[in-house]
Amino acid sequence: MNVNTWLEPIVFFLFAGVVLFSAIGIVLTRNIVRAALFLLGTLGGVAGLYFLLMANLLAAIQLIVYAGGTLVLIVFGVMLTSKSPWVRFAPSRSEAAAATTIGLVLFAALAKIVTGIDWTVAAHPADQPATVRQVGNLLLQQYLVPFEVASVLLLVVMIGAAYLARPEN
Amino acid sequence: MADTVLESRPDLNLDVVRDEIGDVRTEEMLVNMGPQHPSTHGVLRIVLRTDGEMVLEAVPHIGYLHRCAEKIGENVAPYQYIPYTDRMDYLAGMNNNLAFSLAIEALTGLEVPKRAQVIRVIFAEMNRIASHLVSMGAYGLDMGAFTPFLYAFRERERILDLFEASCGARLTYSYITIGGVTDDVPERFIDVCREYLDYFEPKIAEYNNLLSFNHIFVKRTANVGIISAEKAINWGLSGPSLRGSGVKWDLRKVHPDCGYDEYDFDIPVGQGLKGQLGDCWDRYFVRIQEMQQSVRIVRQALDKLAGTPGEYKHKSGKSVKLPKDEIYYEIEGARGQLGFFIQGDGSQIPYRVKARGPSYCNLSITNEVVKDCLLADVPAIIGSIDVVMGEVDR
Amino acid sequence: MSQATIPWIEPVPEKRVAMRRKALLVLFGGGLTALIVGCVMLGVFRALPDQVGTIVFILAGVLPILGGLGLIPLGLLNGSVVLTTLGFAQIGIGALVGGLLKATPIDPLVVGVLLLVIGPIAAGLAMLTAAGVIVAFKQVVQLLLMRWTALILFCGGIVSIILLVWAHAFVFRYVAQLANDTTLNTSATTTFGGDLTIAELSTRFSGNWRPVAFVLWPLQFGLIRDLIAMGGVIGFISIIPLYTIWWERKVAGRIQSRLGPMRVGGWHGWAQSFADGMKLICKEDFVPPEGDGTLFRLAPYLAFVPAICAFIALPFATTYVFRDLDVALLFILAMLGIEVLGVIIAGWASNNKWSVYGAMREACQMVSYEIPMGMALLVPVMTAGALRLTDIAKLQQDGFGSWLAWNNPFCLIAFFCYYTASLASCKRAPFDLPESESELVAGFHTEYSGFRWSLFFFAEYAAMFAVSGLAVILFLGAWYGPLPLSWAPAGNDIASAVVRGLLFDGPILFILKCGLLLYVQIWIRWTLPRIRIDQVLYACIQVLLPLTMLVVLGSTFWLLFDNSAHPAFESFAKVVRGLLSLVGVVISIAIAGFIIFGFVNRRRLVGTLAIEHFPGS
Amino acid sequence: MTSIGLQHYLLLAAALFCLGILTMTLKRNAIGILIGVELILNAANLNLVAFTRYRTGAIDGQIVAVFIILLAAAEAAIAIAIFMNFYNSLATIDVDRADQLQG
Repeated sequence: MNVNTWLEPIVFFLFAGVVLFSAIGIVLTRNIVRAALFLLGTLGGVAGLYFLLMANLLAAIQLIVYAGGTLVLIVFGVMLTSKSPWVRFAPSRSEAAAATTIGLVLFAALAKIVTGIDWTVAAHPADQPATVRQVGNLLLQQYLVPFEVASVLLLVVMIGAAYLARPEN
Repeated sequence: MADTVLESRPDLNLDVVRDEIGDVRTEEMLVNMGPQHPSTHGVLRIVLRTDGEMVLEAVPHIGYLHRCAEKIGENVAPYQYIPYTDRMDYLAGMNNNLAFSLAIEALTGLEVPKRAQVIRVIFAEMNRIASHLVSMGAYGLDMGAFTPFLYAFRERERILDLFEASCGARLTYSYITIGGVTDDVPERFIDVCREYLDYFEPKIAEYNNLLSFNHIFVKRTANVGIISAEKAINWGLSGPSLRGSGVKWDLRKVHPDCGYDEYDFDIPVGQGLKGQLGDCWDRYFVRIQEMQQSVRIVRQALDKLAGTPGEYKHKSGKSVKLPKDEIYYEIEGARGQLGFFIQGDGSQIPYRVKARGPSYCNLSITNEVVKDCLLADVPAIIGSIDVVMGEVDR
Repeated sequence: MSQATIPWIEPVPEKRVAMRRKALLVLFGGGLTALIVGCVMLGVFRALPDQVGTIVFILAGVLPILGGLGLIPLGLLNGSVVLTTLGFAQIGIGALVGGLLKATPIDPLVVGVLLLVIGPIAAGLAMLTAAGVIVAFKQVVQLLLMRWTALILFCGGIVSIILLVWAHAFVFRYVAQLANDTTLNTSATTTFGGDLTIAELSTRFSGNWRPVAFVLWPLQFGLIRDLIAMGGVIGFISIIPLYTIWWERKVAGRIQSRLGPMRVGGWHGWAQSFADGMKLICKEDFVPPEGDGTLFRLAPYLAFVPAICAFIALPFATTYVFRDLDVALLFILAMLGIEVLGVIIAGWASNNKWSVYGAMREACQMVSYEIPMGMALLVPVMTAGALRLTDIAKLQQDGFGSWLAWNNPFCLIAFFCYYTASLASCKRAPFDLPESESELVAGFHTEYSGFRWSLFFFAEYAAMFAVSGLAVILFLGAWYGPLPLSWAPAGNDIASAVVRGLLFDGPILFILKCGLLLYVQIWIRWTLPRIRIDQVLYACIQVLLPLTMLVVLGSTFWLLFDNSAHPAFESFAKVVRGLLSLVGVVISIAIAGFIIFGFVNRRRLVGTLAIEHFPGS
Repeated sequence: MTSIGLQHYLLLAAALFCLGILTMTLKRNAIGILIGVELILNAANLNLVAFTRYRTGAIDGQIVAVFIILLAAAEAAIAIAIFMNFYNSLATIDVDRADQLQG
C-alpha cells in the first residue's frame, strides 16, 4: 500500500475540516473582525486543497491575491467602517431559522445531485501538476482576449474605486 | 475605548458616535499622548484630537511634576534656595543657579568678584552645550534615529565629568551661588577643558553629517511646525525657539550680565535653510550653531580665567538681607529667557519668589503649531520646542 | 571581565545543591534503567523474531487498555479525577496504537524496535550524559566562559548542522535509491517508496550492520522524511532570530560606541538572546481585559506561522529545499503578505488607540510596498524565464558575471527597488512605522508582553532572513560563489567536497550572503531616522512603483532584443554586462573594504567606544 | 481508507456554497455580505479545479479560476469603496439602512 494513498485522504479531510470549520465560524460569529479572520482559514484551506488538486499556481495566486491582498482590504474596510471594534449586527431568530432551513434544503438538494452521479465515467484524471508555463501559455494564447479584458477591468476598477472612495471636496 | 471628556473643554469630546444622517466623513478620536509616552520628554500629557493620522487639536496638560518650587522659595533663605533651582531645568542647572543668583545680587546690590564672573560664564556656556546636546540627541530619538542620542550623551558625559570635578555633582550642581561660585575651579581645569573643546568642536560637523543634513531627517523636520517671527513674539517664545523663527534676540547681547559684552560671539538665527523660516529644522539647527558659539565663548573665557586671579566668591553671599523692594531679573538660559521675580520684606527670607520658565512659555504655542499636522509631526514639533517638564511644572 | 560577577559560579545555596542531587539521582537511575530495559528488549527481539508483531501489539496496544481498565474503577472508587482520566487516556492510546498497528502498513517490528529498543537506549544515553553534565557542572561552566568557547560552539554548531544536513541528504538519497532498486523490491516500485520490508533491506547489510535496516526502514516513507526535514527547518529558523538579535545588538552597540551585550555566556554575551528568552517566558502574560482576548492571543501566531511557512519553499541550495515548489516565489511573497494580517489583528485586538494606529499604518504600508516589491521581482523572473527558485539559481552558477543583478541595468535597479521594499516589508527602519516607538509608543505590540511579544520578533527576524534569501537567490547568485562552478574540484572525496561547499556551491555561501544583507539591514536601522507615513506612501507609490514599472518595461525590451540574438546587440549587451559586473565588483570591494577599515580602525572612528573615555582606561 | 475523488470535493464545495448563502442572508453588515460572496466564489473555484483534475485532465478550469480570483479582488475593491461611501453618508454599514439612500 502506497503511503500517498493514505496520506491524501488525511490531508484532504484536514483541509476540508479547516474550510468547513472556518466557514461555519463565519456564519455563526457576530464579530465582523473574527468573520474576516475565519475567512483567512477558509481561503487558506481552499489553497491547500488546490495544492492537493495539483493546481500549484492557483494555490499561490489564491494565497497572494486573496489571503494577502483581498483579505487585508476587507480587514482594512472593517476597521475604517466600524465605530467600535465589536459592532454586532444580530439577525432575528425567525430570520436565522428561515435562512438555516433554506441553507440545509439547498445543501441536501446539491448533495443528492452530487452523490447520485457516477463521476468516474469518461473521466481523464490528470496526474501531473499543471506548470506555470502551461498556464501562462494558455493565458496568452487561447485566453488572450479574456486576459486583456480582465486587465482593462482591473484598470477600470482601480479608477472607479479611487473615484468612489475620494472625499467629495 | 472609554470616551475621554475634558471637564474644561467639553466641546472637545467628539468621540461619541454621531448617528444622525449627515456629512460624516471620518471619525475623530481623542488620544492621550502621555503622561507616559516615549517622546513627550517627561510627564507631559497632550490630548490630541485626531482624524486618522491628522491632528486637529492638541491640548497640553501639565502639572504632573509640580513640586511647589516657588512656595518653597518663600520659606527659605536665598542661599538655601539655590539647590531648588537646580531641579527646575535639570538639564541646565548651572543656568538656573545663575539666574537666581543674579536676581538676588541685583536686588541686594551685591558685587561679584571678577574671577567668579568668568567662571560663571564658563559653566553657564558648558551647561548650555550639555543641554543642547541632550536636546539634539533626544530630537534624533524622536525622529527614530537612536544613534545620535548616544553620541550626544558620550560628549555630555565629559562635560559632566568636568562639573563633577568642580562641584562634586553631576546633575544638581548648586555651583553658581549668591555672590559668586561655591568653590574655585580645580587644578588643570583650564587644560582639561581646552582639551575637551578641541575634541568636541569637530564632532559638531559629524552631527551635521549624521543627523542635521540627513535627507530623511530634513524631510521630517523642514516645513513642519512653522512658527513665524510675529507669532513667536506674540506667544512669548524665547531662546532657540524664538531665534529659530529668525528673531535676533538674545539677552546675552541685549543686557549683558556677567561680562558677556566682553566676549566675541554671534547670535545664530534660523534662516529657512531647508524649508520655510521658523520650521522645526531651523529651531534644531539654531541649537547646533549655538553649541559652536558656546565653544567660542568658553575658549575666550578660559583665556580670561588664566589672567584673572582673585576671589571666587563674595564673603557675605550666604547671609544677604533682602531689602523691602522687588525685582524681576532674567537671563538667557539654555531654553530661553529664565527669569526670577523676587520680593523682599527686609528679612533674610523672600516674601515672594516667582520663576518664569522658558519651557512653560514655549510650550504654550504647542496647540497653535501642532494643529493640522500629522501624528508623526507631534514629537517633531514638541522635540524642536525642547521643553523640560521640571521647569514647566516647577 | 571579573568572573566573580557571573552569578553561575557564585556559591550555590543549599537548596539548589539538594535539588541538583535529586536531579542527578533521577537522571542517573532513569538512564541506567532505560539502558537496561533497552538491552533486555533487544535480547527479546533477537530471541523471538517471529512473534515480534504480537509482542509489540500486546505491549503497545493491549497492555495500556488493560491498565486503563484497571485504573478506571480504582479512580472511580477513590474519587480521583486524575486516575480516571489517566485510565481513559490509556485506553484511548492503546486503542489508537493497536488500531494503527493493525490498520497501517507500518511494520510492527520496526515500531517495536524503535519504541522499545532504540528509544530506551537513546534516552538512557541522553540521561546519563545529562547526569554527567550535572556532575561536571562547574567544569562545563568554566569551559563555557573561556574566551573563544562561544565562537567555537557557534561555528561548531553551524558546521555540525551542515554535516547533519549533509548526512541526512546522503541517507535520504541512499534510501530513495534502495526504494527504486528493482533487485531488492519484489513489488512494484513507486517514487514514494514504502514497499520495502525489513528483510529486503537487511539483505543490503552484512553481519552486525543488519540492525541499520531498522533505522532506514521508516525513512523510505516520504512523510517521515518530510517530518525530519521540517524539524530541521524549524530548528534553523529558531536559531536565526536568536543569533540575529544578538548580532543586531552587538552591531548597534559598536555603531553607538557601546559594547553591546558582554556578560551572559562569557564571550561577548553570546547567550544574551537565550537569557532574554528565559526572561520573556517568565514574564506576566498580559491580555487587555477590554480587548478581544481570543484574537489577541491568536495574532502572534498569525504573524509567526506564515513567516516560518515561507521557509517551506525557500531553497538553501539545490538539494537543500524542503519543498521545491514551482511557484516558490509567489508562495513566499504570499506568506510575507499574510504575516501582515497578524500585525493588523494584533493592533486591532489590543483595544489601544496607539495599537490601532500601528495596525492601520501596517495595512497602509503593506498595500503600498507590495506592488513595487512584486514588480521588482518580476525583472529577474523575466530575465531567467523561470519561476522555480532553483531554476533561477541554476542560471547564476557561472561566476560573478552571471549573477542576475549584473545581467542588465534594469536588474540592478530592480535589486535596489526590491531591497527598499523588503525593508518596508520587514517593518525595519526607516520603515518601522507600525511600531515606531517615539510616535506610537510601540505600535501594534504595545500591549504585548512575554512570550507572545517575542513571537512577533521571531516573525520579524525570520521574515528578514526570508526576504534577504529571496534577494540573494534572485539577484546575487544564490548559493554559488563568485567563481564559476566549473572551476570547482569535481572529485567525490571529502577534501574537494569541502572546497566545493565552502567556495563554490552550497548552503554555507547562501547563509553568508543572507548574513551580509541582514547586516546591511541592521546598519540602515541604526543609522537612519524614521520617515513619516505619508512619505512612505509617497516613496512606495509615487517613486518606487513608477520606477519599477519603467524597469519592467525596459527589461522587457532588453529581453526582446536579447532574444533576437542580433550580433550588434549581443556585443552591446556584453559590454554592458561587463560594466555592470565591474560596478558590482566595486560595490562588493567597497563594502568589504569599509567593513575591514572599520574593524581595523575601530578604536579611532566616530564610534570610538565610550568605555575608553573613562578615567583610567 | 477511502480514496478521495471528485465527489468529495463537490460535496465540500456544495457545503461551502450553502454556508456562503447563509452568510449573505444572515449578515446585516455589508462587509459580512461581501465575505459571504467570497465563500461562494471559493466554492465555485473549488468545483472548477476539481473537475479539471478529475474529469478533463486539462487546465482550462484553472484559468477560469484565476479569472474568478481576479474578479473577486476587483469586486472586493469596488465593494469596499462603495461601503466607505455608504458609511460616509450614513455612519453605518448596516445594509437595512440602505433604503435611506436617495439620489
